[in-house]
Amino acid sequence: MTRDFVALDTFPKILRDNAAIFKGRPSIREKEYGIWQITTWNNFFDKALLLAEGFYNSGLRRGDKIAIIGDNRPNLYLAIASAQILGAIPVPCYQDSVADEIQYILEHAEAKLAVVENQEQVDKLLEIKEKLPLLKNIFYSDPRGLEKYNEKIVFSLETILKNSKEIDVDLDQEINKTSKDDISIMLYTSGTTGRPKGVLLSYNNIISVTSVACEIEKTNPDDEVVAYLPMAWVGDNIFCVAQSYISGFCINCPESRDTLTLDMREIGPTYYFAPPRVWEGMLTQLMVRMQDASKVKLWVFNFFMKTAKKWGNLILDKEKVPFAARMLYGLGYFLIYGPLKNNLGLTRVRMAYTAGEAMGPDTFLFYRSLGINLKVLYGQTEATVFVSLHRDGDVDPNTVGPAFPGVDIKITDGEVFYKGPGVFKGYYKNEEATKETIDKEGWVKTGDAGVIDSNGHLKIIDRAKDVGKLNSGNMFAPKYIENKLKFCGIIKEAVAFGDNKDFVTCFINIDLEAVASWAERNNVAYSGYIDLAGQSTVYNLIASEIDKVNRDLSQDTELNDSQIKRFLILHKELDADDGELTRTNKVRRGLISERYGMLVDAFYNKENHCFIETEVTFEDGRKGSISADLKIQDMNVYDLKDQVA
Amino acid sequence: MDWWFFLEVFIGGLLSGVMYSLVALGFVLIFKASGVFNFAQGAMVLFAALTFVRLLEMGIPMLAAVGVTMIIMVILAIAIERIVLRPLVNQDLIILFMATIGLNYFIEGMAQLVWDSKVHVLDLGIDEYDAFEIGEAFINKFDVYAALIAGGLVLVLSLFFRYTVIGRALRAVADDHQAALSVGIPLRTIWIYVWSTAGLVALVAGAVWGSKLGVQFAISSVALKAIPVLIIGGFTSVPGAILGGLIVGCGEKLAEVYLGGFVGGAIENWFPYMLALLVLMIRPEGIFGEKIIERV
Amino acid sequence: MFYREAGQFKTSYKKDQSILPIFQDRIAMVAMLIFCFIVIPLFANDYWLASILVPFLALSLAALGLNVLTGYAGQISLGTAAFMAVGAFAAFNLQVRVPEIPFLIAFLWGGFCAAGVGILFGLPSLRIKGFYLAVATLAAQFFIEWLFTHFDWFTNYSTSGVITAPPMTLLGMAIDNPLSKYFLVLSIVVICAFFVRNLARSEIGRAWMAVRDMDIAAEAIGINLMKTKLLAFGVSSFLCGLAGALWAYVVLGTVEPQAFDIARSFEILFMIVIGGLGSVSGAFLGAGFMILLPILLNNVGSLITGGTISTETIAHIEYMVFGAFIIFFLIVEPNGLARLWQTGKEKLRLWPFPY
Amino acid sequence: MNDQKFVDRSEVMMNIKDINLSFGGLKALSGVSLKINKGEVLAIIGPNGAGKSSMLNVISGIYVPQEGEVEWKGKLRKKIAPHDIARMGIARTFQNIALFKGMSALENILTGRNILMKRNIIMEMLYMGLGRSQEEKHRKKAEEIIDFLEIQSIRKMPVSRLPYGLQKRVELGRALALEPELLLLDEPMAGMNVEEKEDMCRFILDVNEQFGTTIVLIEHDMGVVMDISDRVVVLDYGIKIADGTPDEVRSEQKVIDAYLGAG
Repeated sequence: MTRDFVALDTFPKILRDNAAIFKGRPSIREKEYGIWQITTWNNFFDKALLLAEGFYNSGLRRGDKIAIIGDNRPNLYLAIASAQILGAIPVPCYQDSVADEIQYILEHAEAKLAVVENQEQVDKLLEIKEKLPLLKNIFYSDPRGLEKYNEKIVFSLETILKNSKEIDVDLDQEINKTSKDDISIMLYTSGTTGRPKGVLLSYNNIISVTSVACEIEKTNPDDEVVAYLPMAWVGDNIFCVAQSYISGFCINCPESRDTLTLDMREIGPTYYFAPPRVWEGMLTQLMVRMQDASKVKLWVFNFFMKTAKKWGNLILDKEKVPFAARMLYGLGYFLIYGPLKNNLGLTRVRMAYTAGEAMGPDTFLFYRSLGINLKVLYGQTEATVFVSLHRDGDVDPNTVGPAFPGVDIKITDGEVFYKGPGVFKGYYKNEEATKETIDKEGWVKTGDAGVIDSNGHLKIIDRAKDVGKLNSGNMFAPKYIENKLKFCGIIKEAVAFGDNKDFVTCFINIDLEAVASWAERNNVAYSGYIDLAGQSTVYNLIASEIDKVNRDLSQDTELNDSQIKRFLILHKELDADDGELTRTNKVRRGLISERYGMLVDAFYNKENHCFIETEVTFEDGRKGSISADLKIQDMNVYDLKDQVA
Repeated sequence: MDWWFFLEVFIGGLLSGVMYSLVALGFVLIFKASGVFNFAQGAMVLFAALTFVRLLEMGIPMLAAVGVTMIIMVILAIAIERIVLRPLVNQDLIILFMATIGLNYFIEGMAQLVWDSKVHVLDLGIDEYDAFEIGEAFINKFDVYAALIAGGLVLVLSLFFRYTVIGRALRAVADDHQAALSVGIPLRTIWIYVWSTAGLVALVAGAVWGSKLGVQFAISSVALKAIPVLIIGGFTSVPGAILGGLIVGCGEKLAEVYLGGFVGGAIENWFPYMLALLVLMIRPEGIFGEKIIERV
Repeated sequence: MFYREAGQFKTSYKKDQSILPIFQDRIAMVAMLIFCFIVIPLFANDYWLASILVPFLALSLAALGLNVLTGYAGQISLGTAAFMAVGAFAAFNLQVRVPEIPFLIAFLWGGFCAAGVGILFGLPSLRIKGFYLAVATLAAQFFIEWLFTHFDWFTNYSTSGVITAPPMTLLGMAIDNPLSKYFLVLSIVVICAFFVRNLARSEIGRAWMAVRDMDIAAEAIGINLMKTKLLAFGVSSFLCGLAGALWAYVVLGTVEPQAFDIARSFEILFMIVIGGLGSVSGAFLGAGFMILLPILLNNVGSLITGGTISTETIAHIEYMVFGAFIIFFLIVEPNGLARLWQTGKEKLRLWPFPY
Repeated sequence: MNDQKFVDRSEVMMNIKDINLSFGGLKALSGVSLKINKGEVLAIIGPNGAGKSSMLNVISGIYVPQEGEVEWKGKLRKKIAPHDIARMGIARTFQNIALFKGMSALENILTGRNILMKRNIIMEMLYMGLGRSQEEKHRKKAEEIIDFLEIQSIRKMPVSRLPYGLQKRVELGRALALEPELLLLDEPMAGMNVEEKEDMCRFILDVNEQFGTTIVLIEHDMGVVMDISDRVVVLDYGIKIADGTPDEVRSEQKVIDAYLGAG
């Protein structure tokens, strides 16, 4: 279905249109009280209008900011829509950020209202209320535990929806007033360094990019997507909200965090985005579960997995495949692939994306071989996501695909630059940062180092600023090495060092689940993470993986110096609550290298163990400290020559 | 009304009642020790009797036959403990009950497969038609002897319970399994003992019934007779079993003679049950049974 | 392996609580009904229909009845055959006294009479439990058997003491050949099974199971034990009565009270123990098992011994095998074939994963 | 559920006047008097064999004391059939979990709704009309409880497969399904780990706050109870030795002795 997005140039207008053309069709479902409660496009729109009145009454005007904090809930999406109707700017925040992170954002954004999910968030806001003079009201979606609050500024969304008073503006006019260059939404990038920056995206940005994406994938009103990505992340706003607006498909909100997988299975989305770690997690889990299967079953499984590896991708890419192979694959599909996808809830997936980090080629190909059309895209909040994207039949696990239609990519001294319709309007209240990022010709600096390969695919190597030099003068791309390590499945995180050093070393975080099950199978006794991480058997396990990586690296002319000479396994998991990871779980290199400085020194002072004590934050927010005496292990490295030999 | 006749019927009832008690005894033993209502007791009676009579027919002397049969019953007991009870230990009583129904079928089948299903005459050297005369009442001698045998067995058993270690252990088990273990005899051994003893009782009952009715499949149905006896006497008391037997015995005889006529006779099949039901409604745990208290 | 549940999400309680929520199960059910109503009639010969399928269905119904009482409500009964007898004789008598009554009405009447008697003998269940209750039901067994044997009125004073079922006609068609009988029984059984399933998943079924699983707790949440148990007795006996009527009218034709002796009661108890306590499918699986096993034994027996083996011996072996199976199931799978079926299904749903 | 937000805690719901209870000679409770105020969380504590369970059973009406009387909402209470207790608005949980093992968590909670359903065998048999509509209506209610207790993920699991803590939670859910005015908890935290205990406390308080349910719980260790109860009553050898706010009770010499005595 092609629609005229010249006339329908803002979300409020599209929504109004959807309410008419998709009347009675589901716009959003939420699993609540055991069933999937439907909100149709028309009553989503009606509710949005009611809520808009309510917001207007509590003083929300054109250009004002309204903070949105919480898990993916229909009411919060509703709030975004209502704000947009009034021409206000929604500012979603990560629901798990701590109070002062939120405080910074609300302060910086000068938010007038906040719409939050539940008591937890309300408490967070009340705690910092004094510091936010501009914040007039807080609205909550889930009343649980909030009845007794007699704060003057806290209200339930329901109350608004029930008793909204007449207002002196005609919302229909308000909708007409919205124009394509208005700011649609403001998203704070978590930023691996420094304070988060508010990225301003116009309706034009989002709609132009998204409509193209919908064209490419032929999304239609019958598609299903599960909304589980943080609302503050650009992905959720594009893959769920924007695309559902444009193609009229339904957003499904899971019942709760711990029912996500169940709910995924029930819905069976046709359109699924997940960051690599989710895909990898699924795969490890799957393999772990299969370990306990009966011999016969395991044999069948492995046999058909081989078959899939051999033919799956070719079949998916519509290449010529011998009839026998097709038959065999078909049988495999009935016996293994089908049920497997069914168990993962991926049976109906038409299009699957991953992005944000590099993904292990094996993992990537595994899913494709099952017939899941998994593709990599490369993007940024600043680009309204899409910079490059794999296309059907043109997929390469080592790249992030060719440039997205309408986007130009150039590489200047190793760094990737792009320009296109999705390029953001600038950082909120941060001119110089904006200037730094967008140059006069409109090229946006990604901060990523990459190359364009022979068939026009973009290949990302690392964060540009992280790419350093070894004393040998050779290039040192930590992220590239770390990813190679992480692909093995038993390494959760890795942090490589080597800039201005003689050789490369790295910290390892073992993947507890995977290693634990390995330990069980090889009956290695352990009392907990720290203990397990310290075990010499585990060290050897990791060492063998690193050795593989070293061999691999040694074949690469530019990177063979980057082989890992020494490593240690950290006694704690790197954690966002300790600031070691970003909210999107990227390692904060700088912070880590200073917090664990002594360990790094130990690497290069040829010590073979090092005692360390670190402060940690527990689940419940309490602080504590754990200490351990970490063993440092040496690795042997390979030269180009003995590869040839 | 002819009082002599009444007396005759009454005593006759008492005596046949003793035989019910004999069968009931087997139930009580096992129930006391393992809380299992052993529906297979009837089949055990049949099996014992058949084995015994066939051995005699093979020309084996009486005592030897008794001995061999006993050994076989013990083996059976051990087998049951191993194959049936052990896996079902601390299951619902109702499950165990149904298991013994299965066991009942199995043993019945086995008994007739190993031996055969013909009717065998078992002669214990007692004339079945001779009778004592008391006034105008005739008391069947056979019944009297049977009663004596039964009485003797009961006496032996109660002595056994009172004065042997095993016996005491058994009593202990009945009260409380932990206590039994503290006596120092593993539960399983105890069960084997109990089932063996039940086997012995079965043998005696089988012999007596057999020589009265002839050894045949029908014997196994005396178990069904014994159930109301238990209900009335209570599952956990030996004296109860005796008394219950007597009550049922003369109850059904009198009912048959004095009521049967009006309702077309053959009421002794169900009369004991109605009696039992009556008792149940008034005193669910039977006359001598210990009260079952449920903890809230 | 066959399951593809992804995408089968429920948007209303109506859908979520439907009798077969999973699409693939609905398919299977339809397939089975087609098989029973179309395929079997097309291919089965009279021997199969008359002497295997029809008896099987009739006994399944009885087993279903007992399963309501023992499987769902947890009240054991050894008097099933008696309740069947009541059904049979009541139906018969109604038609004898009031000839123009259609037999279906007579069947219902039989069912209700059985229900009445069942409730009567269920009264003790308020005071007594477990095998004490079994005794009460045994009383019913013996009493009723005796009643029908010794009062000619019930057999309409027939000299032989047997009843002969009047011919059945439905909408003008005589139901006299195996096929028509098969359809009749099948329809009745299917309907009853459906009703029981519905009861089981409704408030009544939960009350029954609550009483079965933990009667003290059941009382504490306001469930009236007496009403619940008696209702179970009523429904159960109704079904048994109906089964009895079918047994008399459709299977045997001429019946003597001994056709409903205690052995029959045990047979049906075995069916649900082996088939599976507390499940509708269990009744059918168990009945099938109990019907087919003897036939199997016979054939196997004659195969091995070349036909020299005596029927008597077979009968004894049958006893042993049944006994052994009962014990086996109680030990290995107290929930019977139905549970095995369930676990198999679960495995299929999880396939290829082990859990 | 009855959302009565602000409850007047002065109103007496149950008034137990010096009762004596004994089983065949041995005294379980002697001369105990006790007021239960509407909307409060009352803890009855005491060492083993102090008569806590007996007290609970007197309150629930299963035991009828030989002497003394029990007033329920100002009216003298006579002996009642066990299944009518629930109808009076009193629900309870049991010390050692008494769930219906053959059912799922959802079914267990639904069974708690049975009392509020109408029985119509025909309709239930056909699963039509009332038979169906009430199933759906009460399913909604049950789901609200599931949501409230945060057990969505185990909704359809057979309870026998659930870990101990969750089973306790389901049992609480079943009791809540009755929409009771008075909720009796028999050692709700027995055998729980710290985390589970914290959860349970949270739920107990939430129940009390959101539905205004009066809660009486008996516990054997003082620890947790003190934090969540408005009032604490201490029993020892069937005699009430203390009655007051947690702090008052804590400082009570008799209590300390009793506990040290009991070890």
